Amino acid sequence: MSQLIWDGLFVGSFYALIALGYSMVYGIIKLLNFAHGDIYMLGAFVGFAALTSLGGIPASLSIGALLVVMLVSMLLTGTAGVLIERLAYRPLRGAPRLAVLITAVGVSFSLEYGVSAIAGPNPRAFPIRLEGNVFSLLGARISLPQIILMLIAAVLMILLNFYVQKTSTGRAMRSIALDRNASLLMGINVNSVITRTFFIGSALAGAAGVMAGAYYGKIDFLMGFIIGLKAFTAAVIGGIGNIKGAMLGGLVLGFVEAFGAEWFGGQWRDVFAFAVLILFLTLRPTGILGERVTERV
Amino acid sequence: MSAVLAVTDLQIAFGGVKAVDGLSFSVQEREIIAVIGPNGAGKTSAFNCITGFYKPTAGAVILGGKDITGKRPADIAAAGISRTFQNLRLFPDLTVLDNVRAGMHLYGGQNWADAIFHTPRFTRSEGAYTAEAHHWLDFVGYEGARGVPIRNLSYGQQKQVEIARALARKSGLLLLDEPAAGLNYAEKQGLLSLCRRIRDLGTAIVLIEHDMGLVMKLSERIVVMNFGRAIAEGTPAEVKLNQAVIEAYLGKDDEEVASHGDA
Amino acid sequence: MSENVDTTLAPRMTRPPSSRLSRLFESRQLGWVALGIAVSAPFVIATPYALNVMTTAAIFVLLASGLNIVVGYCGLLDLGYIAFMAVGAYTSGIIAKAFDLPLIFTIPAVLVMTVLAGLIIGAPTLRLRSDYLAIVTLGFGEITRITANNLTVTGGPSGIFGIPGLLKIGDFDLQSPAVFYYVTVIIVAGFVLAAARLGRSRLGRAWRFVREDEDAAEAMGIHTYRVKLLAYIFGAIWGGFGGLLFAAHLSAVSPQSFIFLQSALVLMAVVLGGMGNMRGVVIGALVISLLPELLRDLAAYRYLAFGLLLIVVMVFRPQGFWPSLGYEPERRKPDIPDPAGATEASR
Amino acid sequence: MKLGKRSTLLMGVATAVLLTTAGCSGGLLGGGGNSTADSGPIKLAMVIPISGSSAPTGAYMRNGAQMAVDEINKDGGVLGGRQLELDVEDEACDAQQSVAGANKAVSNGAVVSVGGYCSGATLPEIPIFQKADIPMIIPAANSQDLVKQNANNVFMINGTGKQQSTAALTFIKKQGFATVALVDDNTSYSKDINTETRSQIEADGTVKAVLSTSVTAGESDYSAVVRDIMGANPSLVYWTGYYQEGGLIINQLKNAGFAGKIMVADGSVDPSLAQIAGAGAEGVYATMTQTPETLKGAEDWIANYKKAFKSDPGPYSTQSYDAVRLAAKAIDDAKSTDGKAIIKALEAIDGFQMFSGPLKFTPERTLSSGGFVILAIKGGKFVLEDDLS
Repeated sequence: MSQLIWDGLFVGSFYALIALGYSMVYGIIKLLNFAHGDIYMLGAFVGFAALTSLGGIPASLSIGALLVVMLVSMLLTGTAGVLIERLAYRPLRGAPRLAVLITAVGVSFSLEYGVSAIAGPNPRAFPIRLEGNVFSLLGARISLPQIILMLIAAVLMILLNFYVQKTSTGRAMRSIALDRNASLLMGINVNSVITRTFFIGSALAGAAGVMAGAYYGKIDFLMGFIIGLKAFTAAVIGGIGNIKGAMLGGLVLGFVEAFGAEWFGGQWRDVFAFAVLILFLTLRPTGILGERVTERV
Repeated sequence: MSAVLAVTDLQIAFGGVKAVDGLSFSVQEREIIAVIGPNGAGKTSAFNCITGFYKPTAGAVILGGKDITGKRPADIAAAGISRTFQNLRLFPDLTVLDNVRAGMHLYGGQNWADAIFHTPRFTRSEGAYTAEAHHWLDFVGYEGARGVPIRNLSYGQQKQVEIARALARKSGLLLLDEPAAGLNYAEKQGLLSLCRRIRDLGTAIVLIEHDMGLVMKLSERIVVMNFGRAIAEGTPAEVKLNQAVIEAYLGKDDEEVASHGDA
Repeated sequence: MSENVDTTLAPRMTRPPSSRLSRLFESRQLGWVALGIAVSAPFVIATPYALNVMTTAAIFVLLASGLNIVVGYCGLLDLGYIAFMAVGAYTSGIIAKAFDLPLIFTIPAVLVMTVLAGLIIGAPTLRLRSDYLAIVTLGFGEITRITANNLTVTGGPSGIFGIPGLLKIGDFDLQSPAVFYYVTVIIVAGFVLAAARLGRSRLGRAWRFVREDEDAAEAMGIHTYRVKLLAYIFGAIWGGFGGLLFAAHLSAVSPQSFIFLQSALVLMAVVLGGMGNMRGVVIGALVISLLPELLRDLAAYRYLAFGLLLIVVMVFRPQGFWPSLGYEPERRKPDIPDPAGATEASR
Repeated sequence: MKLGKRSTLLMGVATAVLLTTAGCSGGLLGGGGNSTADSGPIKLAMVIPISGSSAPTGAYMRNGAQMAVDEINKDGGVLGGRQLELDVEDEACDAQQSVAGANKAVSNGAVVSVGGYCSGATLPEIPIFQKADIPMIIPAANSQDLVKQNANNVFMINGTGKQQSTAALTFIKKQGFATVALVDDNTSYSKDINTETRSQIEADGTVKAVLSTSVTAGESDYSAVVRDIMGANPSLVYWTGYYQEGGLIINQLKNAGFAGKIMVADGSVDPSLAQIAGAGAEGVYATMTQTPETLKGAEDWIANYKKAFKSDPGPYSTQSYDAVRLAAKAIDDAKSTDGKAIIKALEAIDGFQMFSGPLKFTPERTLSSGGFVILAIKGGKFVLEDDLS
């Protein structure tokens, strides 16, 4: 039982990191960035490329190397996110949702098969691996790498929360989320805030990608698809557009999924997760923390 | 004369704000009523409550003796209310004729099987749709091209098409939300006579309008709203002299009178 | 919904076509020309491979025309459309194999099951906002595939194989490649025609009204939810028949054929061809399904190219390569005297 | 697209005419047909994954087959001087693409098919080749479903799932593992071995299958199955899926502190398995047919392969090599490129020497002995552990 909870929490923290980007972008420009999961994949491959070009790294340095590579990867995926917004989404601002969504599918495809064309379609083994002791806590087996990764995730989320709550950019983000036109009138540089949002969201996903590579050891060009869907589910569960909701949603989904897999068997895990998504969207589309919004005619 | 529409004690709140707060009025057959009031008085919200786009938190809307409170817009439209929107809500990519045909959806006359097999029924009903669309465009005095998308039309033409679409619904009650906004003098005169001709078809009209000149000339009764409720009701002449109206509506801001009184 | 409807999906062409070429493209005979080409193609090349590729392409056209009803006409983004094909393929395959029936007799069951699938997927989701709908349909698509992969009745991961052919009367076997190709072409042509005709009917207009402005459509008395559900059900039926033909064509059905990629490919056909315009969609489907066969060596790059194309099209030509025209002929029929009263009784 | 009544009628007549001509004569449309010409090169179809996630194996197979083709051609070809030619078509492990590929090969006039890796993609090829009377010598795909088709043109020269399960059980009993957990990746091939092994274990009775479950391929986190395994605490985990997920599961099992042994099936025998699994891969067993590396006396063959393709041979290189040699032998025996004659010749073959030993087909047209051995990972590489003889 406690093993179940722990496993759920661990996977959930990955979902949460990715869900944050989904949620932030959605909150600000009401865009469902379908390609967000692929940014996570891109992050893993950037990390892979960086580590491979560095050559062999002694195991003792692996955590340090991991942090450095993670930073590099965050920078690059953040930039990629900004570029994507610039080239694919910005020209379509104000266009019908259908057009933007289709574009997002196109971006997702381009990323997946672009990486596949460059790095090859085969799964790659990640060059460094976090190894560490396993110890038992309240009946759950917990490994050191898990603790390290969860700590990193927690630090990133706390930093993000601080950024959004305390800085002027964060305030601008929140005000745009409430009313873009009014924010424009208030002299907020909406474009620059959107750019930053994309950078931060993508960087977080990129970090998650490197972490997944280092922990699981295998990366492939389609790894972002399912987890992107799951992250979206997490964002919806928490209340899309709500940053704390995304974190909460990630953990909740990890949890719910772990239990679902336990009850119905591992092969039904995704079915269970999507069923939860559909249930939430139909019964409580605003999620756990979201507010009910009346749409005006 | 019997009441086509009776609104009693209508209320709706967004968050803590009561946009409509106990509005009551009724519309008789073949009557033209204007709802006026300062911006934010709750006129459009009231329209949206009546037509089902908002669910009123309290109150009742009775249409021809039938309670339609809180029903969905399509059902209310079918029950016999037709409306236009404050900011044009046409189908911009579709042709003028198709837009008017939208108003005829409830005529039926064909089903999907007719459409797939092009039965005589289908050909007949399509012919009738088209003829009728032309008829209503003629009726509103629309003179532009009819096979082109709406987005190519001038604003005034679009307003005409929207009214034609609403008329094609052939309901006993027509709600017009600021039909004169953005029209020039000649167009406003056209609107004036159009409204009278619509009334002569046997349709009652409720219009929200800021153009006082138009309102005074056109309407038989005026409902004045402020802060979500009717503060006065009566003939144009009565309303003009009503102290409460002058205070609420005209009193504080003389410019408002000036800018709206020029039609 | 309160956002300004400044749509970029608008057709740019607003006047009747002037050049002879574009007149040809819009002429009513074009469907016949296309059918003629499809019918005569095997006289030019009739290797089993060519027939196989052409049959696959024809089935793909059917799928695209079905998705066009949902996405093109009604504006509902369905990212799990292939699920309907899976339902059709599995239904016909399972029944035909279990009772050793020719596939043609499974048509009623396919109809029932696909309509049910349309209802099950559509009913809870069609009240959602468009972007949620996209994700939820994707989720349903995956659920369908995973379920097919995990159940025994669907044959699990290896699926169903050895499915009987469409029909065999004496020596006349509908399953022989050339005959099957013609059968497919005729069925597909029928469905494409039906979809195009639906698009130009009262229901088709209602779909477009819903796509353009749901509130205004409601105000016209259109039950948007019901109309959307109908679009879904029609799309499902089209997809189901695609599945039936697919099962007949391959004689095998496996979950691998119903991955998200396939849904995305059908969507691309619709988008590239021109959402809402059946002719454009047919061309789009042919391009998407035939091009990779012609460029088999560039397989690694084709999805990348598709993805980039999708972005480029959406940014620069969102109406697709062959959009539906924004105009209609302005014929008036003076012989109908006073239409105002003519249809009064019809309500 | 509005149709007039007259044109509809016209169309109907035209189609009816066309259909009858097509149905009766077949000549009008069957121009392409099988070209079993009496001269020129003889084509061997090879429908294998060239793209997609199984692409690397496809390359190993193509190289192995090409090597045999080159050798035979150098020695004077078949049927007294006719050259062999390999017609490789991509199937990407997808039914639709494999059908297209098979049809293309038939159109190109192939005489024998020597491909087939993914069972799910190979299954729908059978009716196509069968209709064209083309024998299929399947070097890799080995699902029991292929056997169940009972098609007279299907010859499987890889051990079947059943034989692999038998080998697994033999080894399990030999090593004295008392409890076994069976995990597959929900693909056709993998599930086949799982169910087969389980039923053999149950029939045998000495060993206990404490867990038999599936995971979803393509994920990263397999903590659910790891939990199940830890809960069941078997002395051996038998993973019957492919290497991508296999590597992850081995790694996650080891990280969770799993103390038992792990064995994988032939789909996981790939150098990447050890890379993905990390340190935990050491000592992992595998049920596998002989590979050149584990075969005594294959050094020359490996050297030749390396010289020709500048890379090491991989899984199914040898089987593909043997498939081509077998095809050539059958064509020579049949003294014809006629499919039916070649099928007869294949059925009659007895004692043809292959990597897996002397060949004689069972009535089911499978190997009489699977030739499965047990490999183990030592220093990151698969080496022979037990030849089960």
